[in-house]
Amino acid sequence: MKKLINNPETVVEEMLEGMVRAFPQYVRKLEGYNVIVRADAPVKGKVALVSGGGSGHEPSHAGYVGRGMLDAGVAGAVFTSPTPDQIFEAIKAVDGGAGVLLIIKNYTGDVMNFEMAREMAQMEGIQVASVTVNDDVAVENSTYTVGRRGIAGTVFVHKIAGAKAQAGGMLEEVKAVAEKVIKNVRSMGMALTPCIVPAAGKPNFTLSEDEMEIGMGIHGEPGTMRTKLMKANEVVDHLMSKILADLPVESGDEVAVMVNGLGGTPLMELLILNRKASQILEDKGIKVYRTYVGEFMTSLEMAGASITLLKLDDELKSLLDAPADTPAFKQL
Amino acid sequence: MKKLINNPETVVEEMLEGMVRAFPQYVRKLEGYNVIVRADAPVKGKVALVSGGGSGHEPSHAGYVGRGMLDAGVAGAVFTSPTPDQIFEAIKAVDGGAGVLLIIKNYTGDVMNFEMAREMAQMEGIQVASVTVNDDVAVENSTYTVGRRGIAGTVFVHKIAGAKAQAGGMLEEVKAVAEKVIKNVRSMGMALTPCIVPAAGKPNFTLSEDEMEIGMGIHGEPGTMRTKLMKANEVVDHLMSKILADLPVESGDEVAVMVNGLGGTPLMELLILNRKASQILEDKGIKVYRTYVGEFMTSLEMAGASITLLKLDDELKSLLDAPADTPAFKQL
Amino acid sequence: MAVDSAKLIDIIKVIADKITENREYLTQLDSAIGDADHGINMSKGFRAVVEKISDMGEKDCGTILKTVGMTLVSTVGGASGPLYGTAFMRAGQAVAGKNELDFNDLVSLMEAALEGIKYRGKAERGEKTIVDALEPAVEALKLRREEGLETALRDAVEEAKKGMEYTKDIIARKGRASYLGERSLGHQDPGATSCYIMLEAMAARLLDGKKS
Amino acid sequence: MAVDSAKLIDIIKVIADKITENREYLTQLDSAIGDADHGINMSKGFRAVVEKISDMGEKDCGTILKTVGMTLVSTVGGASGPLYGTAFMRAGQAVAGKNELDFNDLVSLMEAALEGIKYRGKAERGEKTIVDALEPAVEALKLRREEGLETALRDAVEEAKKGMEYTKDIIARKGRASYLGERSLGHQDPGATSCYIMLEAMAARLLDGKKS
Ligand SMILES: Nc1ncnc2c1ncn2[C@@H]1O[C@H](COP(=O)(O)OP(=O)(O)O)[C@@H](O)[C@H]1O
Ligand SMILES: Nc1ncnc2c1ncn2[C@@H]1O[C@H](COP(=O)(O)OP(=O)(O)O)[C@@H](O)[C@H]1O
Ligand SMILES: [Mg+2]
Ligand SMILES: [Mg+2]
Ligand SMILES: [Mg+2]
Ligand SMILES: [Mg+2]
Repeated sequence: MKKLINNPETVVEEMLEGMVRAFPQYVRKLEGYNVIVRADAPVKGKVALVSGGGSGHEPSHAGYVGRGMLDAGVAGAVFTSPTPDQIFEAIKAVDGGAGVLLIIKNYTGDVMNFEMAREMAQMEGIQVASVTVNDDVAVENSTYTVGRRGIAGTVFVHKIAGAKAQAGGMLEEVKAVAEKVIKNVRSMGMALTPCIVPAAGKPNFTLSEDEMEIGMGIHGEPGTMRTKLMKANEVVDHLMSKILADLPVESGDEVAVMVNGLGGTPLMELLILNRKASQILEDKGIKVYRTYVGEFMTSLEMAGASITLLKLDDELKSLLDAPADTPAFKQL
Repeated sequence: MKKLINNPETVVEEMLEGMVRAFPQYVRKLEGYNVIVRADAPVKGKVALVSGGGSGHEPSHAGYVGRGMLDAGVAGAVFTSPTPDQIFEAIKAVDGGAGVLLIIKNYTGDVMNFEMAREMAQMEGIQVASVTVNDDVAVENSTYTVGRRGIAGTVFVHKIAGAKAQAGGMLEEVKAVAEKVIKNVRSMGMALTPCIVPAAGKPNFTLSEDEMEIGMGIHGEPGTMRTKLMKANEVVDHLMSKILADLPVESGDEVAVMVNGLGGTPLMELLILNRKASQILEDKGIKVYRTYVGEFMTSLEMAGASITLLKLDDELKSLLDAPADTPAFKQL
Repeated sequence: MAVDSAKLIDIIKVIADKITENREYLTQLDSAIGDADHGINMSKGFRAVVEKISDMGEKDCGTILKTVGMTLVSTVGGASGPLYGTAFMRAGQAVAGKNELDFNDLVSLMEAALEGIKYRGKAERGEKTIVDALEPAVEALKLRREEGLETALRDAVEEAKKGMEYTKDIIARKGRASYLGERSLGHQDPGATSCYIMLEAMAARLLDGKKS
Repeated sequence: MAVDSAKLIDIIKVIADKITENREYLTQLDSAIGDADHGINMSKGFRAVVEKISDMGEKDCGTILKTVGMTLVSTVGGASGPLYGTAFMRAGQAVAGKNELDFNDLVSLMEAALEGIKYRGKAERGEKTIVDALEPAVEALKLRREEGLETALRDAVEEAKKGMEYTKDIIARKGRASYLGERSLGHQDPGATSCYIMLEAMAARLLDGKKS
């Protein structure tokens, strides 16, 4: 295991300390908890946004704490949902009296832990709502299953709901726009290599030199198929066709695109993926309103990428355009 | 070779197309050249900044083209300096009548190609100045050698000289402040893994599972030593001691810190490195004015990192603080 | 049967020991259809539980069980933390204030635990989860209530075991394993397994000294 | 000797062939002490050169050489592009307007090429670069000028070879290899090697038909 770490047991704490030391103008840490909140939290009168999940997805989630996005990011152990007490502390620390929206990714553990935290907060009289992101079209959505996973599309929920809250939206309004994003966002990912959870010390699965996994989840959950290596254009074709089959967009519609690296893939390759994604959309007459290319929701050092499309309307466009100022996501 | 590409011969062109498709509000490409310029180039009356080098260092250099930083980024083949004709086209396209500053990293090839381009531009009556960045303390600087290499510290030159030009500085002033940055910036890097140049198809060197290379250059040039894997804190200790031995900073001084990932190292690890770097500075009474953690000057998918310190004075602080709006570097 | 606070603490410690013994086994089961952390998470949680309750001998049984639940909730994480945490907290509520538990209390607290897990996880039997081991056990306990502690308890453990083994034959519909669809077939569910291990440990301690 | 434009183009094509033949060899030398691209860059450049000059038979020799230089500059990149590019451009300037070159022109253009490389690269002899092959060759050419083309040229090639081999024994002070310091010892310089290869190809074509 080749990692720049000191001790697998303390990676999360040390990472959070490194973050607070890097960005004290943006964030602080709640003493005794793996919770990062806005330096100026709680912001009186503003709806507060709390997101979180397992660690290993950096810059998610604490990297999005700041003006125009999140009020708190809760960091669980690597790839493990944070516990309710941590989430509860986050809620208490950021509630500015206007209520708190929890942004949950659709994993059984995350859903249950956030739900318990919500119950705890409500017992203390804090107004709490929640939304669950499920953008990963790799997983079949049927009444028999727990539904799709939440992956990189979550970042658009942070951005847009964050802008709404920053603009003074009420809890119900912020929740409504978050749900609108969830309804209109779809993602799918793939991986060239596995990653190593520090505490495990070895990869959870293997891929040979000529194999890739399509539909990979962000914790190394299996995808929809394992295939021979494909060219970048074929990969994009495949991901985009699954996404476009599920998202009702047609010629004349406008979308935001996110090409997200999983940690080990260089920007050069992400840009090559974006070229093809953008060509496909152009051919279909779908207008790209904004594009984000970089690392937004990672899986440690996994090599691979995901593509996210968000169908826009005027409300979503103006909220997407709003400024944001956080350690990992800035928009002027 | 596991890469999300289509054809090793066309990676640079496809990447640049992907970039222009992603960020048309920021940049455009010069038809027929691998040159990215500001969408609104030339900016009349502003000193223009041109940087560039081999590709494979993304987001360097084209990612820094935009308001408050560069006017053009010239992209050579992977790890190969661009040719003078490309640089010359860039100069012509961005000159707004106030002259052009070339920002060169100190490699023989880069220096000569930029110099020839400068001669060509001067023959056409364009006012051109240049600075050469040599921040890499891994390489001995002596009268017998070509001097130190230019690595991640270059990004601070882009930022600060870019801010000076944006603020209306004259060519001589912009050059002077760029030289002040160069005088006060030091970097050093290390690698856990090699990287693969697409056209080569195999790594240029190997490191075994328990080895790392300290002092690595950004093209896989050898470092100062190959050692057994060290813990993150030991790595930082080593890099910082070399940097601090060369940079005249003392208690009470202020610095900017950049912890730069080489492409394959996840943000979690970079933050863990920053924790230690920040602790060391704190122990010495050196104040961290601003910190940047992320991927700024990469080596394809190489796992590893570099640390850069820039000693600040009031002028550098105010220019560092100035807003910037580019695809890869935004500051509000 | 009469379980006072000291004995309850004792039983919980035995459960903790068994979970720790099976740390690798549970993790290995989870690596086949999940994310390879069930044993790690559970043993971390029970280590914290043992520390928390060791000197709670003066407290009532309800408080002890609630403390177990809250500790699991705040240390285990993932899916099993809230599930087992809720189970123990509900169990504690069911016997709130009692300094001694009899057989009827055992049945009520087990019923409450099951309800807690089903409330929290929204799973039904047959979805390849903890419920597949726990529900048949609780049903057996109720069904055999008339036949006395020993028979009822042995039968409950037997049913839990059958339920656990049955998880091999079904497709996961809840939790992380559900992403695998058909590919989850043939693998035994880690959560059902940890549940069986806990029930068996409890029964063994309760029936200590009784002929088996 | 009398080299007209057609013959000059012919000589350059022979040089291009030799560089292409040695693509792997030059790259391999560069991988030991550089970045493993010298043969790749040079052959890419000469492929472009051949395309550019093939139908320049009507142009004067100076123009042809300048075109070679400009083409190398704009296709090779790295260090060798500007170096060899400048060399050919300067050589072209030295014989500007001439439709035929004699031995004296050859000496002048070689001198100009050497000056161009030294101006551009600021290297002196003994720093493990192209200069270590080129400078002794040019000196031999001048020294033996009185003895006629054949002797002078053979001697020049001989001196270039010695200079190239000498680069094994010295530490690099210029270019990428200089980062290696002591570790550059024992390795032959790729640029000195490509220079020798080019000189040898030129001499062979010029002396074609002469007994060796
Ligand atoms: N909705 C649910 N109801 C009951 N049990 C569940 C549910 N979802 C998951 N489980 C149980 O949780 C176990 C996995 O626990 P664990 O590995 O600790 O959590 P995670 O999946 O978050 O890593 C599964 O084997 C299953 O028995
Ligand atoms: N300053 C210099 N003067 C003369 N020749 C040089 C100089 N620097 C480098 N070279 C030559 O260039 C060769 C390397 O060329 P090449 O590999 O194409 O460029 P790069 O080092 O940019 O990859 C070296 O072997 C050396 O002979
Ligand atoms: Mg888990
Ligand atoms: Mg090179
Ligand atoms: Mg698990
Ligand atoms: Mg080279």
